[in-house]
Amino acid sequence: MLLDFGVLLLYIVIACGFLTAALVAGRIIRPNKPYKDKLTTYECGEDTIGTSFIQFNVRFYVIALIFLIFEVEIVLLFPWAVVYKNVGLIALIEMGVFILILLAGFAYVWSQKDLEWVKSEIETEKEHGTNL
Amino acid sequence: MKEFIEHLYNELEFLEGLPFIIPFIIGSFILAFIIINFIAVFAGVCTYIERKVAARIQARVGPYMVGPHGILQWLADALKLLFKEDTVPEKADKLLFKLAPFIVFAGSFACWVALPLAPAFSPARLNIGILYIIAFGSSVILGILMAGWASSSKWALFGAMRSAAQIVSYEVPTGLTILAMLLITGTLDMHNTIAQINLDGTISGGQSQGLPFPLNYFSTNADNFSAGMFSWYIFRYPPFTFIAFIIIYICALAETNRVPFDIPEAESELVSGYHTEYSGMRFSFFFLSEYANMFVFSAIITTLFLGGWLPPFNITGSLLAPACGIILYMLVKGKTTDPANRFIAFCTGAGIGIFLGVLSGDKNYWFADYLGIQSLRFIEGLFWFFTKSFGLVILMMWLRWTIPRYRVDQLMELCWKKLTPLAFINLFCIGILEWLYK
Amino acid sequence: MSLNEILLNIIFYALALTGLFSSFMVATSTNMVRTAFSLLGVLFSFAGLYGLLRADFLFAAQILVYVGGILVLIIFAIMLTHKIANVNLSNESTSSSTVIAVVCILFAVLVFIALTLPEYIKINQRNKPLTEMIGNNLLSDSLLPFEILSVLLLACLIGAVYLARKEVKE
Amino acid sequence: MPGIKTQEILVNMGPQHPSTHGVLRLVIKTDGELVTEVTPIVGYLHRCAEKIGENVTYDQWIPYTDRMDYIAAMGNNLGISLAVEKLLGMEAPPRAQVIRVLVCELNRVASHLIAFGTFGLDVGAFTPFLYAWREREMILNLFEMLCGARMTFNYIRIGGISFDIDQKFIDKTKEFIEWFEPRIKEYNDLLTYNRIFVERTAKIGIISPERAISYGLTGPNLRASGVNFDVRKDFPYCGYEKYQFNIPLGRDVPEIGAVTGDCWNRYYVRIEEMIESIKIIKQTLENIPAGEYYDAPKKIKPKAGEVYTRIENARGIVGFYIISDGSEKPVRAKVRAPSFINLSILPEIGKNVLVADLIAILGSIDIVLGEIDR
Repeated sequence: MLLDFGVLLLYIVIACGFLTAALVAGRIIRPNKPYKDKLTTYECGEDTIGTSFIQFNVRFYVIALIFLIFEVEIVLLFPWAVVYKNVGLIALIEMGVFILILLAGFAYVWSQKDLEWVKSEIETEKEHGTNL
Repeated sequence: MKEFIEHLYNELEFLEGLPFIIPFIIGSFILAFIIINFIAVFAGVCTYIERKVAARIQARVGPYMVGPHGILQWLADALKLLFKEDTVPEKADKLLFKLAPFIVFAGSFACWVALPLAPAFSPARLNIGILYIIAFGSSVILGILMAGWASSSKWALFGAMRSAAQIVSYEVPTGLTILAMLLITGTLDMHNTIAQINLDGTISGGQSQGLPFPLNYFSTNADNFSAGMFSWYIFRYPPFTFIAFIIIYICALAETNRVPFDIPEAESELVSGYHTEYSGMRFSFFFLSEYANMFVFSAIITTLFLGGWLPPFNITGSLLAPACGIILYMLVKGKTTDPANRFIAFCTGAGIGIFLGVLSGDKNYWFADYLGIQSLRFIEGLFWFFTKSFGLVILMMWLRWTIPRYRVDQLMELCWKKLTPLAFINLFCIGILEWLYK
Repeated sequence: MSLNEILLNIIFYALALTGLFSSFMVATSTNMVRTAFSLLGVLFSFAGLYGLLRADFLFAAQILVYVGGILVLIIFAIMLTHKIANVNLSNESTSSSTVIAVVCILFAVLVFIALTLPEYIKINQRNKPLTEMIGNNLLSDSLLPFEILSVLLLACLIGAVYLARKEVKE
Repeated sequence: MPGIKTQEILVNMGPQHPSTHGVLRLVIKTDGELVTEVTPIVGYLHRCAEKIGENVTYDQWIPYTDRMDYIAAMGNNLGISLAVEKLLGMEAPPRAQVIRVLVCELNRVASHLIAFGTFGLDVGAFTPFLYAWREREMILNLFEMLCGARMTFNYIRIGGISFDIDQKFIDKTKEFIEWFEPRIKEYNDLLTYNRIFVERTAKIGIISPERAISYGLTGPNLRASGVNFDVRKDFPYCGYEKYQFNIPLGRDVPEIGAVTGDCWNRYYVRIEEMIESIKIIKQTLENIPAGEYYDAPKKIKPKAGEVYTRIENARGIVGFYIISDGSEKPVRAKVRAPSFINLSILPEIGKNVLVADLIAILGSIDIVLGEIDR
């Protein structure tokens, strides 16, 4: 087993090595003539307005939060799934309880509209807007 | 890999006394080198095929200048990328900008370690195979986030955030579906997953098992039925395993950022998404890992649902399939000039051949067994594994050129409000069925 | 020392050094995003250490949950803050004597645990897959804690979402 | 979650952006994915088309009008020709009139094909674009047969047309129609009723009839909002009153969830207009009168006065306002470009939508930058 992890490590090292080799090989043959305009950030041909390191929408954060809980749950369920065949009914029931409790949370989050993306909140405004 | 080296030890005398680890490392190194080149070539060939598929769908020719039918186009592209100037934007966070391709590429490359490429053959046999693959697959997100942030471009950041949110979300239904399949397979080791399928339609290990759920209605005597592809997990508990297959395929599309879920690099909105600022070799590694990821996901689906390296039909079928196909092709050839129609004719013929083979009751599945050369199983297994996985990759391409793209909120809705509940229900149903029919 | 052991030691020290270095970067970098990405090194090297201990399930879970989940969450959280690139430290740092005392105590505890560890937890030649052991354990001895865990996760989900929403409104 | 406010950022979309249909620059203010404000900035393609018109003779101005709406240039040719003819107090011979209608409708089909294709591209479907391109290619081949040019025709002249058509052209056009009619169904199967496409476009960027009128929208954009106004029907020119055709209007389609004036309707009106145009083309082909095709005075020197004519081009009403002082050149020339006016509604309906919706809306308005900047 340790050997197999060794192989994994080897592969990661080789992947990085391959990339480095390709970049070094590239460095030798490719041209390198940077100038100021070439090194500007792409913003459709105009000068950038403000910084790009911006504060982002909170929506992503909430999704990541919900995801994390489910991820932990899934990881916990993996050992269960593996032994499921041998244990049988008890496993089914126990897991049913486990999942149902979490599904309650899922239902709560759903009902509280935390699964919605930005769209829903602007829907009302839009309907209002059409009645000019 | 380990088995192979052990085999070498038994065969070659001069290895005696040498610590096992040395040939092992050397062997692994060589294999890794082969695989990494294979990925590079694979991605290249994929781009060529994708362009040809697209051209076919879009009623145009596609690449045809470099080499016969343009088959060397990908090589020319690769060379071009090598010769391209590598620009790093002035405002970028240069360290992270340069680091990001490494993480993305290493992450997707590391997934290949545990893929069951052929019977008893994969670079490393991890007994947490599938869990390991999805774990490393998810580490690609960080590379993407890093690339998007370090570029200091708004479009790149938009793309990266979208990509991360998307991949992260679709991991939930993917995980749940894999769990559902694990209930049937009962092992995380991807080799065991396939190895325990018997071609007569049973699954070895545990108590004695009859035919799976749908097939026991067709046959009263299990011995008379040649199951072949019907022994794959996708046919285990229809329709639930079908649903699982569809869910995971949709998720695979989403996790590899393919149409209709290519919003992270939607060119009509975000220009090019998280790799907007990358050029030359660095860009090509994002590209490479995208194709590598496509294959990895297809390989996971192949393993879990489509019997991995198992041949789908028996010898009679595999002999009759091309024969019938060619006969029908010949019949149609004079009547139509459209290559698509000819292809359809060939496929129909092959289908008839397979059907006849299934009816024949032939119990030989491995060509290698038929010829009496056991070691041929390796090549045969490789062939089937790559054929199946590649079929799924082609399907991804086909979809890409057919349908429009989802919007970010629709994508999230599909994931959280449709696929996730469906995957939960599926998990329960398969759990109950597995308990009933165990 | 056999070749295998030498290799193992090399890998162990390499991983440990990566972990240490990355932790150092996490603690000292003023760029919050870089801090988060340094954490990536820490988490990966720890995962590697789990691998060295033959804890295969833990290895995968570490990467899946910490790298694929928590780290992404952290990065998203950082994206929510103002002035990502250069942070002015607003918290006063704790006096160095306190820090040294705390670190010493923690180190002592670690050494104590390492020395008094039951033999079977130390590196052994166990080759049985860990996942099944965990699974069996979860469904027999640790059943109650396992179920309680689900309630804990539920509380986390609701609490986290509630807090996030509250922060948003302000 | 009401009241989410994160840092708003300004982003330049364009002039170098894949989906701004040329060199339009949109400055968008976004809150995450939400566009809170959009300002179109035009002028990157400004070529002084009107000023040039004031410094060349009337005939010489026609090639410049080609470069305004280069996707549907026949309409521009027709517009300026009609205006000057009106100023001269003359009319083109009947044969020229019918051929004018024929080429204008063919050009309308070509233009709507591009609108169809690029709109597909905007929502992420690449294939319809190339299908549209294939059919447009055939139309351009026809035009090439006619006048040697494929984009900037300079075909319709003051007093008629520059080249007569022959039987070969008529046969080829019939051939094209035969090929093209079944394609419409193909487009509908591929894109129009595709579920993802409908989800992306239905109920997005709704323009109410009142608002459409108040912003002065014309063409398919106006009719998609349910306003039945088409210059060809209401103020016929070139003998449009003789042809049988319908004016497709936007409507609510409950089966797929589209409502009047949304992106889907703006898209679908164009598909239907292609069918109607084909109808007109068929009627013109049946009945081309013999006789002169070009009849203009040696020297075009209209009396002093002013004139305004409008025609229905692919994107809406193209108007030509010309003041003459009796010399060979106009004193003042002004063009009412439909794209310019259609674009003016973008800041209004591009508010509080997602970035992806903004692209869909922009695509559905179907602008040509050459015409906007002139």
